[in-house]
Amino acid sequence: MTIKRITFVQEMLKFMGLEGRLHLEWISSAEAQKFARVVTDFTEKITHLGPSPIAGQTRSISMEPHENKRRKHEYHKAG
Amino acid sequence: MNITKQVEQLLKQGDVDIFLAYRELDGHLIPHGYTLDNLEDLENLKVSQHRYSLEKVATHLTEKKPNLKIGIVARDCNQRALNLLYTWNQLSPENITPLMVNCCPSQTRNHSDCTYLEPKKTGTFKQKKGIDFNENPREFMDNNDNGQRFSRWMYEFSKCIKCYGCRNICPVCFCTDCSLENPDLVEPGALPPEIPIFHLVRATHMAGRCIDCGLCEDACPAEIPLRFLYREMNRIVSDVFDYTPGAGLEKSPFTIIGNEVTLEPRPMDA
Amino acid sequence: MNIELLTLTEVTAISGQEGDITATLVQHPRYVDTDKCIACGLCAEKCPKKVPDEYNEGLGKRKAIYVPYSQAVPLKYTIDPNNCLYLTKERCGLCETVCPSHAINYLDQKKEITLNVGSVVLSTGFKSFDPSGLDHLSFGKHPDIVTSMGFERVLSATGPQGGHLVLPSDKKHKKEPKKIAWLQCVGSRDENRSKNSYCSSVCCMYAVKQSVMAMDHSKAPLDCAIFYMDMRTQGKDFDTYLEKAKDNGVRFVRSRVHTVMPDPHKGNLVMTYVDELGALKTEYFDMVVLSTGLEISADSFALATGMGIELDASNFINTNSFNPVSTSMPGIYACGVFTGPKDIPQSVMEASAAAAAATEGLAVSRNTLTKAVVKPKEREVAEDAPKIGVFVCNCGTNIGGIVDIPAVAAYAAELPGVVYVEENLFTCSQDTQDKMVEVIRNKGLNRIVVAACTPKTHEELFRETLIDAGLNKYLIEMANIRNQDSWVHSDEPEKATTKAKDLVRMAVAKAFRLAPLFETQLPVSPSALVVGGGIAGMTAALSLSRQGYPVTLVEKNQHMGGNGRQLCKTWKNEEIAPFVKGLIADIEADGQIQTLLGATVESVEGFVGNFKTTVTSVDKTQLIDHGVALIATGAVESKPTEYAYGQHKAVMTLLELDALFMEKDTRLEKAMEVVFIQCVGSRDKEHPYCSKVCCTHAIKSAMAFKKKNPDTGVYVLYRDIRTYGQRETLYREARKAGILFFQYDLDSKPVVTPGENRVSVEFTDTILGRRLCVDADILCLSARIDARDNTHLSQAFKVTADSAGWLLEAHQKLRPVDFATDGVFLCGMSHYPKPVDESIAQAKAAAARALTVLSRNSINVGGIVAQIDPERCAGCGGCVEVCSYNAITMDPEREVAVVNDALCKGCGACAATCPSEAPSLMGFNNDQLYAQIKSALAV
Amino acid sequence: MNCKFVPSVCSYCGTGCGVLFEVIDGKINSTLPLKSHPVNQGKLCIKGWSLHEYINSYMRLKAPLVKENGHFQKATWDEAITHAAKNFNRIKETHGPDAIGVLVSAKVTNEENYLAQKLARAAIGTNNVDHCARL
Repeated sequence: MTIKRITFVQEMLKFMGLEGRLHLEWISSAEAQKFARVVTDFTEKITHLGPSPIAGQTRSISMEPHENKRRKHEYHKAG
Repeated sequence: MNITKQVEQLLKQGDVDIFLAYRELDGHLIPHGYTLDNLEDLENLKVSQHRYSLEKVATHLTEKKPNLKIGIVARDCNQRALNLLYTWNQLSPENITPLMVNCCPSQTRNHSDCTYLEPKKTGTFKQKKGIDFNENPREFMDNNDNGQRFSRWMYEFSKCIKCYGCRNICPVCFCTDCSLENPDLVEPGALPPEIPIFHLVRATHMAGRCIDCGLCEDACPAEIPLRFLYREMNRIVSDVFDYTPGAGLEKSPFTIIGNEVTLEPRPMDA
Repeated sequence: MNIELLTLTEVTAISGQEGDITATLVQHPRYVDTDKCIACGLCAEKCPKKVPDEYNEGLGKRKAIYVPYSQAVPLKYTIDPNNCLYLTKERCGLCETVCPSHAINYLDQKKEITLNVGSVVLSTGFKSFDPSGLDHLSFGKHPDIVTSMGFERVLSATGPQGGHLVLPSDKKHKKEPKKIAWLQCVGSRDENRSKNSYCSSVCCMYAVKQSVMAMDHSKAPLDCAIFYMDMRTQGKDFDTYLEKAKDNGVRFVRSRVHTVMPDPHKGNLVMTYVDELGALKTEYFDMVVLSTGLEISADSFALATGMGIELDASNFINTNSFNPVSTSMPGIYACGVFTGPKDIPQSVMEASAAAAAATEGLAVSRNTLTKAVVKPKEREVAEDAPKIGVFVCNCGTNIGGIVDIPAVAAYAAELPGVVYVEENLFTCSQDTQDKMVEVIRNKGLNRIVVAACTPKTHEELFRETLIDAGLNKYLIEMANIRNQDSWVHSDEPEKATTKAKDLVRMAVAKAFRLAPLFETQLPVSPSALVVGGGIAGMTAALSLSRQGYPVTLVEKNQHMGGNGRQLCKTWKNEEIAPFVKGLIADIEADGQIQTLLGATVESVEGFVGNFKTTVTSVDKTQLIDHGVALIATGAVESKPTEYAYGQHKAVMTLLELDALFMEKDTRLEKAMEVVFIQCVGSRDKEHPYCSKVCCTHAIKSAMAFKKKNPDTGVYVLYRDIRTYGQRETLYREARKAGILFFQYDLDSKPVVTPGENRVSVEFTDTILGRRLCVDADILCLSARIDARDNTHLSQAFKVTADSAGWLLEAHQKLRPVDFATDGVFLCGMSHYPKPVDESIAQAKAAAARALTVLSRNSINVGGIVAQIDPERCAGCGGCVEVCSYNAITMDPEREVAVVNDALCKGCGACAATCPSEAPSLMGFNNDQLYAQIKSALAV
Repeated sequence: MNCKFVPSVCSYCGTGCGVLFEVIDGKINSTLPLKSHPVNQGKLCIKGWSLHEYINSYMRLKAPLVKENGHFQKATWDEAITHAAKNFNRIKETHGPDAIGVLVSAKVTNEENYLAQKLARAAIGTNNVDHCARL
C-alpha cells in the first residue's frame, strides 16, 4: 500500500516540477548502517536541490495547542 | 423505441421507481426525476447537451432510501461513474438501470477520446503563462523543464478561489468528511488556498477514482486546467497500476493490499 | 511477578519425586546489592582491573566489576571475585567509594536455598567447542583466525568493534578483510581430533548467514568462501536463503580443509585443501572463521549426572523420540541443546514443550502459589486540562554523558501543558518508579512524558507505573532520547541536546492530546479445537486434556494416526506403530476428548478466547465453542514424476518401502542390489525447500537391508547428506556397514532405465570421475514432502501459508508455534516437514502456548485499536479490503464499517486508506500525529 | 420519492448567477450551477455552492424574536412588528430619522431589498441604507 501511494505521489510531483524530493526506503531496526546511509544520501541530495520552491508559500507553523493556557510551572530536580 | 417510451415503460412495469433524465424547462435543459406521479412531464424529456452528474443525484436518493430502484439516462462517462460508484459501495448495480444514449449530441471529438463538446480555445496569454488546455500532458512534460512546469502550475493554482466547485460537481466525490476541509491538511481561511497542497491533496484522493468526465474543469470559475492534471494522474494509475477507474468493476489498487503489479522502491538518484 | 530469578545460583542436589521435589541451591555472592544498584556504571568506569571479556570471546576487555552484556537481566553489576583486587588482595575498594547508592558489599556470602517444586526443567544450553587444541587450524596463533562466536561479536553493533568489519589484527588502521573463509565442522562430525562425532546442526546455516552479513557490512567487495562437507540447511526457508547467498556470490567449496597457517610473506593466512575433484589447492585469506560446534559443558555434565540423568555417548541427555523433553528421571524435563544440537526455533519449541510436559502432572494445583496484586482505582482525567509531567532520564551516562539533561529538563518546563519536570539517573529503576507514583499522585499529573529509551522495551513498565499511580495506562508518551539521540550523535553533544529538546517537544505535543483508552474483558471458553488427528494433533490434544481442558479433535479421515500409520521405525530404532496405537487408545479412553472422524472445518467465527467453529462430518454439522485452535493437518509424501516411478514395480517411495517392511514382503529378502535416490522433487527450482526427513529415513531403510543381508549392495545417491544432530551416528554406521554414498548435482542427475525385472541406474562417481551403472532390484526414491492444501482452513482461521503451502508462524525463531492470529497455533508437518520427535515437541509446545490463553479467565481487548466514526464513514469498504486481520466488517443496517476490538491489531492500515478519515487509531489518531509533526517542524 | 430540479438565481450578490436546486421530497438537498445560464455558464463561487446550507440550517430563525430583559423571546409577527414600529417611531421622534440606519441582507431577493430601501427612505426618512453585497 505504502509503495503504491509513494510511487504515485512521486510521479505526480514529477509532473508538477517537484521531482526527487520524496524517497521511500524500507529499513529494518537491524539495519542501522543502511538507515544512516540513506538519511545521509537523501540529506545531501536535498541540500543539493536547494530549498523547496513551495517553502514560504505554506503557512507558518505554530505549535501552540488550541485551548492552551500557560500554567504555572514547577521545576524540580531530583535523582 | 424512443427514449420517452422506454422510460414510460420502465416506470409502468415497476422496473424503476424513479428515472433520472433531462427535461426542458423555461428554455433550460435541466435534470429531472420522472416518476409515475409526474408521467405528464415525460413530454418534455430531452437529451441534454449539458451534462449534470445524474449518478451523484442517484447517490443522494440512495442515501435517503437505500433500496430505491433508479433509472438513469447514461452516456459513456455516466456509465464509468456508475461503475466506480459500484466498486466503492456507494450504489449497488441491482438498483440501477442505466439507459445508454449516444454520446454527446454535439460536435464531439473522437469518441474514443471522449471529453465532450468542442475543446476550449486557449488564449495567448494563458498559453504563454499557463497551461494550454489542449496540450498533451506527455508533451507538456517533454517541452518544459522542472522549473517551468512548477511555475506554470503555481500560476494556475494561484488563481484558485477555493469555491470547492471541482469537488462539489465531481460524481465520484462521496466522502462525508472531506480532507480539503481538514484544518490540519489545508489551512482554513487562506486565499488562494494553500498551493499547491490543496490541489495535490485532491489529486491524490482522486487517484484510482477519477473517471475523466471533465465536469471539474467545466465548473472551475478560474479556468484551472484540472482535467489536464487529472489526465496525467490517470496516465500514472494506468501505466503503473494497470488500472482504469470506471472501466469495469475491479477495485482501485489503492484500496486493496497487493496487486499483480509488483513495485520496487525507486533508487534515490532516479 | 510469578517468575523469581535466581542468578549466580547452582543446583547442588535434587531429591523427591515428581510433584514433590526438593531442590537445594547455592547462590554465590554478587557483592552488589541488586536492590540498591542502579547500574549507573560508575564502578566499572573506575575499576582498575581489566579482564578479557568472555562475552566478546576475548576480543575485548571488561572490568572486574561488570555486567556481562548490555541486555543482561537483571541489569545489575556483579563483582568477579577471581579478579577483584579487593577480594583477592584487599587492595583498591574504589567501587565502594564511587557507588552513589552504596550497593557494594564485599562481605557478601554465599547462601543456601531450598525450594519445594513439582517439576524441574533443565535448559543449561551448550558451550561452543574450543578449537585451541586443533594446531592444524592455527587457532590462537593468529588474531585473524576467529571462532564463529567471535565473528558474531565482530559483526555485532554492541561488539568490541562496534559492528565494523575490520581485521582483529589491525584494528588501529581499520584494515578491512577482502577475503574470508569459513571452515565448517570444527569440533563436529570429527572423531579424530575432537571426539564429537555428531553434527552440530546449526553451523552451516549460521556460516551462510555470517557470510551474507559480512558482505553487507563490507564497503568493498568481499570474497566469502565456505568450506564444507555437506551443506545442512534443512530448516524452514533455509535452502532459499542458501540459494540467495550463492546468487550473492558466496563461494561454497566441498572440502574439509586440513591446514591453515599464518603466512606473513604472501598474504595473511594460507590454506591448503583438496577440492572435490581431488586436486590440491592453496589459497590465501585475510580472515578465517572456524564454525565451531556445540557441546555440553563439564558443569552441565556434572549437574545431570548428579541428578542421575542418563546421558548419551556425547553427553547429551538421552531422550526418546516419543518423549523428546523427558529425561530418564521422572519429574525432570529438559529442552534446548542439552538434549541434542538444535537451532533457535527448535529450542524455543522445546522450551514450550518442556513447560507443557512439566506442568501436565501439576495441573490440579495450577494457580495455588501464584501471586496477584491489587491495583488502585483509575482516576478520571479525560475531561481535565492536561497537566503533563516530564521525566527526563540520564540513563546513567548513556544519555546524560552526551545530552545536556538539565538543559532539556529546563526546556521541557517551558512547554505548554507541562506542570512538572524531573531528572532521573535511571527512570526505570524500582525506586524511581515508586517515586514517580508518588509524584503523579501529589502533583495531580494526568499525562506523562518519559524522555528516556525505547518504548519497545520500557513502555510496558511505565504503563504499570501509571496503573500504580491510578492513571489510565495509555496516558504516557515516550521520547526516545537514547537510541535515537545520544547513541547516534555521541560525537556531537550540542546537536544531540537540541535533538533531545525536539523529541521532548514532540512527545509533549502528543501527550497534550492523549486520552484514556479502555479495554474490555471478554470471557474465555476453556476448551480447544485441534484440527488433524496425526501424531502431532493427538499429542497436543492429550497434553491439553491432561492440563484439564476439554478438546475437540477433528480428523478428516475415518481413522486417526495420519502419516504415523505408514511409518516403520524412528532413526533410533523405536517402533512407531505401537506408539501410534497407544496414542489412539489414550485419546479414546480420555473422557475430555471428543473425536470427530471424517470431519472437516466448515467455517470459523469469533476470535481468541471465543471461537465458534462449524464442523461437518458425514452425518451431521455441529457448532463448537472453543477458546483456542491448534492446526496440525500434516503433510503428504508426493508422488514422484521422474526416475521411472509408476512405470516399474522396482521403483517405490520411502513410505511404500516402509509398507513392504511392515508386511515382511519377500522381495526384500531377494533384493541383491538396492539404490536410494535422495531429493526427488525437493530442492529444485519448483520446490526449493528441503524435505528434511528423507536423508535419515533413507539411511535407516538402507541399514535395514544391510542388517538383513550384509552382502546386499546398497547405494545412496545424494546431494547433501543431512543427518543433522545425533542422526550423524546413523550415517557413520551406514558407511561402516558398507553402504556406498555417491554425490550428484542437479545438472548430473542419475538416469534410470527400466529393465525386465530390475531397473538400471546410471550415475557419476565424482571421485573416480567415471560413470557407474547398477541394476537395482529395488530403487527407492526419497520423494518430496508436500504441504496439504490448507486454503480453506487458512481462510477460515485467518492464518497464512507461504508460497510452498507451509503454514506461516508468527515469527520463525521467537514464536514458532503461534500464528499472527491470536489464539490459533500450529504444530506438526503442516508447518514444515519434520521427524516424529520434532513433531511431538512442537505439538506439546503448541499445547503450552494454547494454555497461556486457556488458563486466563478473561482476555482484554481494546486499547490501541481502530475506531470508525460512523458519521464520517461513507461505507466505501476500502478499510475492509486492507484489513489484514479481518477485523473490519460492514454493518449492513447503517452501511458503515465497524471494527471488532478483539481482532484489531492496531496497525492503522484502515486509517491510512480511508478517504474521509473516518477510522482513527486510538492512541495514534490524526490529531495527535499532526500535533507531533507540527511540533517537529516548529523550530 | 420525488426529485426535481428548480432553476433559480443566487441571492448572495448582484451578479445574478443561475443556480439549480436539487429538491428531494420537497427539501432542497444541494445546489448546482445552472449550466445554460448566460451569466455564470455553469460556474459558481463558494457562496453560491453553499446556498442550500442556510435554508436548511438548524440555526435559521423561523419565527420573530423580541428581546425582553436581555433575552430573546419568541413572538408573533404582529407583536414583533408593533414592537419595532413603536420603537422606530420613538427613536425618530427623539433623535431624528438619520439616527436610524438600515442594513439589508444578501440572503433575501433583490425585490425585498428594494422594498427595504423604500421603507428606509420613504417611510422612515433616512438615507442610511446599505447592503452587505453592494457590488
